[in-house]
Amino acid sequence: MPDPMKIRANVVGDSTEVKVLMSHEMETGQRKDAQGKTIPAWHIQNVTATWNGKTVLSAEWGPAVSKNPFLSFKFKGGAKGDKVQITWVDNRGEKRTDEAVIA
Amino acid sequence: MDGTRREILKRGGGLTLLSLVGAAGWLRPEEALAEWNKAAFEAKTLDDTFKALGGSAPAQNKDVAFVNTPDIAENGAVVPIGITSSIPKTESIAILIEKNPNVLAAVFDIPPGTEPAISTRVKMGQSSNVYALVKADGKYYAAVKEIKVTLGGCGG
Amino acid sequence: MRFDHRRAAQAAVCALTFVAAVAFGQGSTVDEIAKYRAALQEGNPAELWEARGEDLWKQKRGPRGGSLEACDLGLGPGVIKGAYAQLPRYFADADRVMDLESRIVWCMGTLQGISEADAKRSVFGSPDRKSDMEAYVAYVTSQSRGIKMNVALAHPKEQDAYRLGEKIFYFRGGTHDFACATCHGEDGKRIRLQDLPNLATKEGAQKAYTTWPAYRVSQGELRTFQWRLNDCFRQQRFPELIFGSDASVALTTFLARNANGAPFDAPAIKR
Amino acid sequence: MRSTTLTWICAIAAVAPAILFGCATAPTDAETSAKAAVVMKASFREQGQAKLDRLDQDDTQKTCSEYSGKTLPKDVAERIERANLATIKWPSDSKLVGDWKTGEKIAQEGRGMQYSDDPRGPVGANCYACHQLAPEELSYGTIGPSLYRYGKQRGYTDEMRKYVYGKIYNAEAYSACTNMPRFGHKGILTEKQITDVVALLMDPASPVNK
Repeated sequence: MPDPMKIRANVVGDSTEVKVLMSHEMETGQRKDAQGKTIPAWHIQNVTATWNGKTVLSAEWGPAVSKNPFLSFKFKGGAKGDKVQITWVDNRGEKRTDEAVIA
Repeated sequence: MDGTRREILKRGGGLTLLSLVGAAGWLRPEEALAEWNKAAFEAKTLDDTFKALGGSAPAQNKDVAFVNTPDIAENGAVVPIGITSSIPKTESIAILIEKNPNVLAAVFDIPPGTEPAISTRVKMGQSSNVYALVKADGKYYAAVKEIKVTLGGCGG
Repeated sequence: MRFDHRRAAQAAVCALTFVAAVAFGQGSTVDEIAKYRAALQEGNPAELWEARGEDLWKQKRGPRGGSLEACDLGLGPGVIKGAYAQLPRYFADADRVMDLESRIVWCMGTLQGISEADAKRSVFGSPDRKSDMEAYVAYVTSQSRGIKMNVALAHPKEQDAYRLGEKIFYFRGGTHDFACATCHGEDGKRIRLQDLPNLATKEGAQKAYTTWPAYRVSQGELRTFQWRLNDCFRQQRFPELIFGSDASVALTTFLARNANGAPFDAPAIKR
Repeated sequence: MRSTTLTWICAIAAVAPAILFGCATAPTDAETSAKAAVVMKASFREQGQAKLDRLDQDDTQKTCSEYSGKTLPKDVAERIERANLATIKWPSDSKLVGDWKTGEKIAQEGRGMQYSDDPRGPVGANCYACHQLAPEELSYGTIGPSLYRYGKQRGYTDEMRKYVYGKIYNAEAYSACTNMPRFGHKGILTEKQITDVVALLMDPASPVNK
């Protein structure tokens, strides 16, 4: 079970600013282990953010996104108390969904 | 703008390619959890990446900008990248790193109502040009910035 | 015998430093690196460790099935707020001076029945093995953010530890004759382009001590102060510093006390 | 376990009985120094190529530790310099200046002698960690003085070449309690490597002298 994300969602003017930290190795597939064997790529492939069931951002990522990824974006609307939900899926099919209340 | 630097996207060819890679290409949000543009993420060169994303070399445009993106990264493992677009109908923003083994780092689909501005962090194996590629109303635009990668101190 | 390929790879990359720096004047290099550091502040993955640490802290674990919530970090059982800003300190139950990490090992023993050896088995995390200790430390230290460092040195054993720590700070040895003071004993020095705090002064110790633990972007891990000392000694060409050893606690006491008066500001994020 | 503890206590008792039995007053500086040496030994474990004997201080290390942050008395400084000067082995064929290109590589190389380093791997001098040398390298440290145009400014004389070789071989022979490692005396660099670093500083063709 992957570790939870850290999500912050704050009203800024007429928009909501979302900042997300995800716990993931984001292994490149370029590195070799002590025995000289290539360590297989292991990374988040898809990220989706929803607000009240509406998709406000979706992304495709390769292994060049940094370990323990950080993501920040803004969408119009959103009120204090609304929920923002983020889901990621990695190339092993592991998945994590977390939500935050807009502050 | 400098005419030699400004290469307008060949729309006809672009559309053909777009339909070819359509299934694995830039995705509708509801498909995003299932789909990933393998061809684009495995491309080794800028041109191949543009093609796999459904276009060709994009026009450079002042309305695509890097924000909070330093010229030098103290460590290549974490390079902060911020990109904004003020082009109407921006549909997506992609980050391309020319000298990485695989050029494409990330693609963000921007649905209506979401600001065309994202901020994230990428890995860079060495100093390189970084491209902010924006698709707006079916056309491609780009900004480019050189980022130097250095390492301070020795050991860790 | 152990040979760490990851570290060797890091060292090898060191040689690349000058390739990148060539195109820049010193001034612009320093300015741009300051911008880089500022951009990192926008989001610190150390928060992931803090959250995991808080969760683990409250879990019932070990053969005795206790949680660490009852751990006395010096301000009474269960008080975490501000505890780190007053460590290291003397604990009567253990009859010795302890830093945070030693105290957590102690509490894992008394409250959870986890042996000292088991508690110290995975104190520095790696990609294939996360460290609970680093998570605990991230959580506890985050609860002192903004609180001024206040290491009292009220107990004679705390005073002994401070004096001993000072001696260890100046202890020269190994193949290269290095002491901590070789790199951290003068103002305004740097190694390559890296600024070196003068830890013998109040200002230097304050700046350095209050920004550990830290998420190291070069390693993608949260590193504790015990790790910081361990890795400094590695680069000093010393043998390996034992986790929670008397020397490590004494040196921590010396540096923490020198930082007194400055607001604690960690877990931080560093290159 | 018990025997280890006993050995440890005995070691303290032998070195500084006052610490165990004279707790009423604060220990003297010398007592704290003695205790520090014992505590250091008990606080490290051997790892890779770094054995515990690296914590056994020789006279220079011990004396310089004691005088850290204090003024070094003239007679003590002279004693240290004399003893260290006697350790220098001059090249058998009197060839003091090697190849500056190899010297530059040695000056850049930061690895060697750490327990994490491959014992068969390269061992460098890491000069740039502390000194400015070739102007192309902007990532240099400032713990030591700038050595840019070292030979050009001082002259490419035999005397200077000999001094530079000696200084790299054992810096304590010229400046007691310097921060600089004793590269030859401690076996960090070979004689050949030292001559290459001498070349980096003293060859007119070296980028350091451009």
